[in-house]
Amino acid sequence: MSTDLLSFDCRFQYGQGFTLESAFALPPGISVLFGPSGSGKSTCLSLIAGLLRPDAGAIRLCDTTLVDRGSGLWVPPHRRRLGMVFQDHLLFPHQTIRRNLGYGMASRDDNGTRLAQVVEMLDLGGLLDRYPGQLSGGEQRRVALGRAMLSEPQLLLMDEPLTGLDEAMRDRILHHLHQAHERLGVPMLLVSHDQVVVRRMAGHVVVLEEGRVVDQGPAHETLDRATTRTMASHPGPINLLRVEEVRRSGDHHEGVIAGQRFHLAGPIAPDSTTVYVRCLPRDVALLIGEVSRISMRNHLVGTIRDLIHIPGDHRALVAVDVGQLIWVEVTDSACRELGLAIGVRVTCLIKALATDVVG
Amino acid sequence: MSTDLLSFDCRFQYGQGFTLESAFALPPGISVLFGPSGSGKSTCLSLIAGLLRPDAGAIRLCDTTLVDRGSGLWVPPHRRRLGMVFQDHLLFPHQTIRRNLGYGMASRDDNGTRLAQVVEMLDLGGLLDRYPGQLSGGEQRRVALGRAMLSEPQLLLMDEPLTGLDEAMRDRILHHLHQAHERLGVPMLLVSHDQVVVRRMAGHVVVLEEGRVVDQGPAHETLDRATTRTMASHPGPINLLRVEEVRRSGDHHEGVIAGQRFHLAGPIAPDSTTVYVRCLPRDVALLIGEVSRISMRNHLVGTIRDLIHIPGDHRALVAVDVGQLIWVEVTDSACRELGLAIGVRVTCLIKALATDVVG
Amino acid sequence: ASEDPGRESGEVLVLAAASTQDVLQRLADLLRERGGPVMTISAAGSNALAQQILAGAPGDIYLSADPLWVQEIANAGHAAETVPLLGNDLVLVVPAENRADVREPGDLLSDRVRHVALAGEEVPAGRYAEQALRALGLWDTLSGSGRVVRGQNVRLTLAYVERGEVDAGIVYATDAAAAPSVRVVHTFQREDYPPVVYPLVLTTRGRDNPAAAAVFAFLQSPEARAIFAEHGFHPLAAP
Amino acid sequence: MTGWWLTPPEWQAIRLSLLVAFWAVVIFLPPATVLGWWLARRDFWGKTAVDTVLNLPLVLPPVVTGYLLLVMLGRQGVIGRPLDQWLGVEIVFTWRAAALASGVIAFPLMVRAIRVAMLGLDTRLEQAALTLGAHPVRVFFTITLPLARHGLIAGGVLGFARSIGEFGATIMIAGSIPGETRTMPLYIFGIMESPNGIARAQGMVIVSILIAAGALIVGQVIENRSHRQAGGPKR
Amino acid sequence: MTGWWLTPPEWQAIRLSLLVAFWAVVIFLPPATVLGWWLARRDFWGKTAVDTVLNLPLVLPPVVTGYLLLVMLGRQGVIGRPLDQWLGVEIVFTWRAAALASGVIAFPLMVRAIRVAMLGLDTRLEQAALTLGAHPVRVFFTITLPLARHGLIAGGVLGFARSIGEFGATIMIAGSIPGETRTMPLYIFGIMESPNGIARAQGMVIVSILIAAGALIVGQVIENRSHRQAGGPKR
Ligand SMILES: Nc1ncnc2c1ncn2[C@@H]1O[C@H](COP(=O)(O)OP(=O)(O)OP(=O)(O)O)[C@@H](O)[C@H]1O
Ligand SMILES: Nc1ncnc2c1ncn2[C@@H]1O[C@H](COP(=O)(O)OP(=O)(O)OP(=O)(O)O)[C@@H](O)[C@H]1O
Ligand SMILES: [Mg+2]
Ligand SMILES: [Mg+2]
Repeated sequence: MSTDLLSFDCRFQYGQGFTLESAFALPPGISVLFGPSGSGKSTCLSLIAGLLRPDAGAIRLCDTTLVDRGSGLWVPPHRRRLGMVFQDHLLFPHQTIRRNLGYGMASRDDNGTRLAQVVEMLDLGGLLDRYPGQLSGGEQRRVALGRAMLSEPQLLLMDEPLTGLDEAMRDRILHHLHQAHERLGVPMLLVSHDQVVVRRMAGHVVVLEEGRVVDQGPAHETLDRATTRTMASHPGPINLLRVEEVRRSGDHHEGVIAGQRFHLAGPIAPDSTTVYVRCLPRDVALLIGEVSRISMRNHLVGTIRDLIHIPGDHRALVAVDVGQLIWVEVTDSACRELGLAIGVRVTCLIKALATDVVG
Repeated sequence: MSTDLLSFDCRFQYGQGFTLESAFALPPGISVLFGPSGSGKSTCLSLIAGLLRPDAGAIRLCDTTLVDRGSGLWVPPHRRRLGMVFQDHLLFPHQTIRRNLGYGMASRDDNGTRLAQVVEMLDLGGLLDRYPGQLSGGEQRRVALGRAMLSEPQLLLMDEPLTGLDEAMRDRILHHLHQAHERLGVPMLLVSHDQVVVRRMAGHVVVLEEGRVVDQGPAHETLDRATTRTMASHPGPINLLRVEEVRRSGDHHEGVIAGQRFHLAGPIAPDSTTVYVRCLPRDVALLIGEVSRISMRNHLVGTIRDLIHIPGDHRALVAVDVGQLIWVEVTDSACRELGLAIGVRVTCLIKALATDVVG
Repeated sequence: ASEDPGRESGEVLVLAAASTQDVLQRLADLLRERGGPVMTISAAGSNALAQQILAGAPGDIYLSADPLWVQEIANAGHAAETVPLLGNDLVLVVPAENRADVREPGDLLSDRVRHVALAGEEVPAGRYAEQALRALGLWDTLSGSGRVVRGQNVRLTLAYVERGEVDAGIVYATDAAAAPSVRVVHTFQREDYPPVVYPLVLTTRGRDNPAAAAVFAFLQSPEARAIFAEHGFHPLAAP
Repeated sequence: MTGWWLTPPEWQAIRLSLLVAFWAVVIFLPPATVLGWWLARRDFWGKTAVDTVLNLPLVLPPVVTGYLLLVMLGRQGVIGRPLDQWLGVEIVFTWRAAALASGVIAFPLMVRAIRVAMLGLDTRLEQAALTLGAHPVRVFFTITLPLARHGLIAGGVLGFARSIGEFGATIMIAGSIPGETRTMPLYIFGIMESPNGIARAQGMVIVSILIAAGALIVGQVIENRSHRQAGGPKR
Repeated sequence: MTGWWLTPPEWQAIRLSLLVAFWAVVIFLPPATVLGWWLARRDFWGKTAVDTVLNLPLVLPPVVTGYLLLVMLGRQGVIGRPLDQWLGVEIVFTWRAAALASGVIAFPLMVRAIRVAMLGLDTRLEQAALTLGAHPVRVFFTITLPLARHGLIAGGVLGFARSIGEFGATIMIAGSIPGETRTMPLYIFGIMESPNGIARAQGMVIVSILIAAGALIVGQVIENRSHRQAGGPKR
């Protein structure tokens, strides 16, 4: 208990509506709240930051109790020393970017160098004397991030801090956040939907669904399980394959997917040379070794990149990289018999008729 | 000219600041504005929607001139029949979600079925009688999307319509947008930073940088070139590899990357079984065929997934899939001599000392 | 509500100086009991009433506390007939407890007196009070002492005295009589200031209203004069 | 407290005050809304002049405002003369004149309240409505006004309260005619002239206070109802 | 226009009016700000009562308000008597009384303007400031007040203008003492009692208008300066 960075165990209800009822503990380091839209992630952050008061339960940060409805203890938000990046930024519209950034900064221990570092890291150089209304969406998000970081929090809460940023910027900031974490040891709790971000950043992941913690643990395992869960409850992924160099060949069309021949069925606009083809995972079969004579016309060879057993369903979803990623649904027994595993080379067999040319 | 859906050729300056000076033409279908944060994407959409007035130039939609500073022509925004999804939603806070969704709907041709379809598609069922202030960030974004779609626009402008949504929801909406496009033929222009979204959605991509069009064309080629450009101007990608099953082995540690052995250098916390290792692309070498005796201790076998020639730089970035993706920087000549190409199996050689254990 | 209450048949709109409101109301009640014309009284400051007449507002009869304004409307051709109807006395009043011990005008200069209230310079009561004090040789010293407070009208002046905010005030005898909590300590000699006159005017609009003529006559009748006198006014001799 | 059981003339004054204040608000709030919006949004040459004229009833003593109204609306006035000659309508000394005077006096207060609300409003929401194909007029009524509702409510409440208390301009242009124009303040003024007036005015003062409380409660109720929509901590 | 060259008493009245209005705003705007914030944010038992009391000067004829002030602050009053007896301070019939009367009359206007602005404000910005470790008092001064600046400006301008025009309560509690309490409205009202008063008052009426225009321009300038910050079409 005492080694946890944060222990959270709260119930909170919006009026008569959504109820959050979750308990989790975060180890020191970087953690991620993960879960579908509307699952209560922002609500969690608000509770931790003290912007909402739980109906029951308690939140502890290190050795400090932030709120405990049992004993009536309550630390007001401004004494919690938590930096928060809001989903919608909430920059102060009447202050310049410089003043926004400096708002939470304890002025005593700073002679501009920390501000300069953050400005450099977030590439905000030319914007300091503008007002938030004069920034682009991504610029606003970066300012919000910088403002929270400069407040020297004991814990940095970030609600989707990197969405709306281009990949280069995202990578750069991720890198810097990592550095900041290593150098200054600032623990972070972030909300993100982006698996790249999560897998790269997080040590610990908490998965929320409909206000409840459905899973938590080390990042990779937890995310793999999460993907599985989503797929179990969801119609599942739909393959969308890009077929290039399409040309007529006798009574049908054919093209190329990542260097491999692909047969198309159905009408195709005469001047298209690139089309998209949609097929369902269950319409794809897998084969190991040489292709035998078979009625399935399309054979795409690739490597298994991912393999997800769907619990209680005796199914598995296999991601095969044939140059493009193809999801294949197989039974658990087929999976065992064929010895499917990540890295195994397989051939995907797709019936041309089962595909659907998109355009 | 007349086959273009939209032709855009404008100059616009914010006060004394940022200047947009761009010209592009969009074919019918789905197009994407792509570019780093602050490059002028939202500004473009505002100009098309008539929320900003260009300083010079003209915008034409199909056969209609929306604005032409030369002739003084100006169609006010409410007559442009463009649906816009704003980066920050801009839902009407005083109206229920139902009324928000219905705001732009021409009441005559609707008896609730279209509303019902959109509600179903965006999974907004339980939210109709709430107010925007009572929704989560992702829910707000979906309402904004639905509101624009229901206004039956001639062109749907969407500023990052899918950020902040979980992957399942994103895929589902992408699918529906595609369908909407096919069924109703609504052309779309969207802003996105998400290559997945762009590659899946777009027929045409316009790349903006600092207010100028630096590239445009069919989606895939353009995006590949864009990635290249970013990499040329940017420090480039940094490899972050996940090493599992770490254990001590004599004087050093070793672990496993996607089934292949990996040697680690440097201090490692005693109880870590999984660590991350960072290395720069230029510190990785490629080998084809058998591994000869060599001082580089780490050999990871994989397939080339991507190969990007950086123009004017005699360098190429190669993406090798060894179970995880590794970026490798090689010279153009090495690239030619080794015959590197997408799909070729190679071995990545990494000096243990060149790596950097992250945690 | 009619467009023009003053000219409804049998109705007479009397524009009355505020200080005559009560007595006129009594006369109006009397008239109504007898089945005579209905008098509607609109009370305000004499200046406001005159402005209304000048602007062409309906109004059959004007009982003014200020002859200057009557002159003004006569000059503008709005007066059909004018008679000086009432007179009044100026009195020196003190609060009930009279802590400054003011007994006669000369005491106004004593050190015990902090404030003396007079009506405004431009209203008759103020003008006349000033002249009365001047006649007694008190004005220059008093006005130089900074202890003069001007209430706008007589009523406000009286309110200061009633509340004990001032140590003395000069008002009309009629007003003083209506304020039970003040004490009249001195009545100024009528020779010391111009006569206080309340002229009664039949306006040009009233001339066309037969009922107005009847009311105009009634207000000058001996019966009316007796009632005016009961309220402390001096009915003036008919010209 | 002698006047607790109100006399018929007192009831008359109360009824009249309510009538006058009601119409002052009903007639003047719509133009105040448009003007408040205009002043908040547009910058034009002569804006200060418009603003000054509109605020005159606030800076000038009400009697002066009343006098100016009287001069304009009297039978000899620029507006009064044609009204009288062509339509046979006389405004002076009617309750309509009282409503007009109250409205004019309260007008700058209404405009200001609405202007403040309009200035605090996010104009991008209006832009969003435009992109949805709504005509600017529809945008004004469905987006701008509801979002500026605090200002409208405040304008209404302020205007009503100010009208209930209006004295100086009213007595000038409407006189003090029992049952027609003698509103509560005029009534109070009247009885304060007579013996024991202060004491006799107490009943009316209390009624004024009750009416004010009523108006404020109504405003608060409307505000609360519309406020509930803002919901929890999110926008 | 006889009075274009202003006479010394007129200059005195102008100076006094400016002094009185200035102090009325300076003294009453801060409590109006706090009260406006409080009424906008808090819901508490008795809120309507507070609101009613504070709005009384609006609903009651100013003379009545003045009379009530006189009763409280006069030599015999509950507040005035101890002040007079223990401190030897006399308020009634001084320019301070005029400032007080003007302030009290203008107070509900200031509170309303500020309240409207506070209601239009996004409270989540204050929450954001709290999470940055700012004490609630700092949040109030650095976030709440600047964001409600339209209301503060409007409150100041309204209060100043209303004070410049205030007559009824001032004459009641401050009397009309040349050089001490005879402000412009009192001066104007006074000379309007005489038949040639209108002509003589013209100069002062014009000065009133100029002062109003000046106050409005100052308000507009402050507003424009702060408005520029809002920037282009984005928030
Ligand atoms: N109102 C404004 N005044 C001055 N500059 C502005 C204003 N709005 C935007 N800018 C600047 O114009 C540039 C382009 O802004 P725009 O919003 O179009 O970018 P964007 O491409 O949409 O970026 P993002 O992906 O971050 O949303 C930015 O550098 C921004 O700082
Ligand atoms: N003020 C409110 N009143 C009522 N319900 C609310 C309120 N705020 C949020 N909710 C509901 O609570 C649930 C959780 O909201 P929350 O903002 O925590 O979701 P989230 O996980 O952050 O989602 P997203 O990824 O879309 O931002 C949602 O279903 C939302 O509709
Ligand atoms: Mg959220
Ligand atoms: Mg943008």
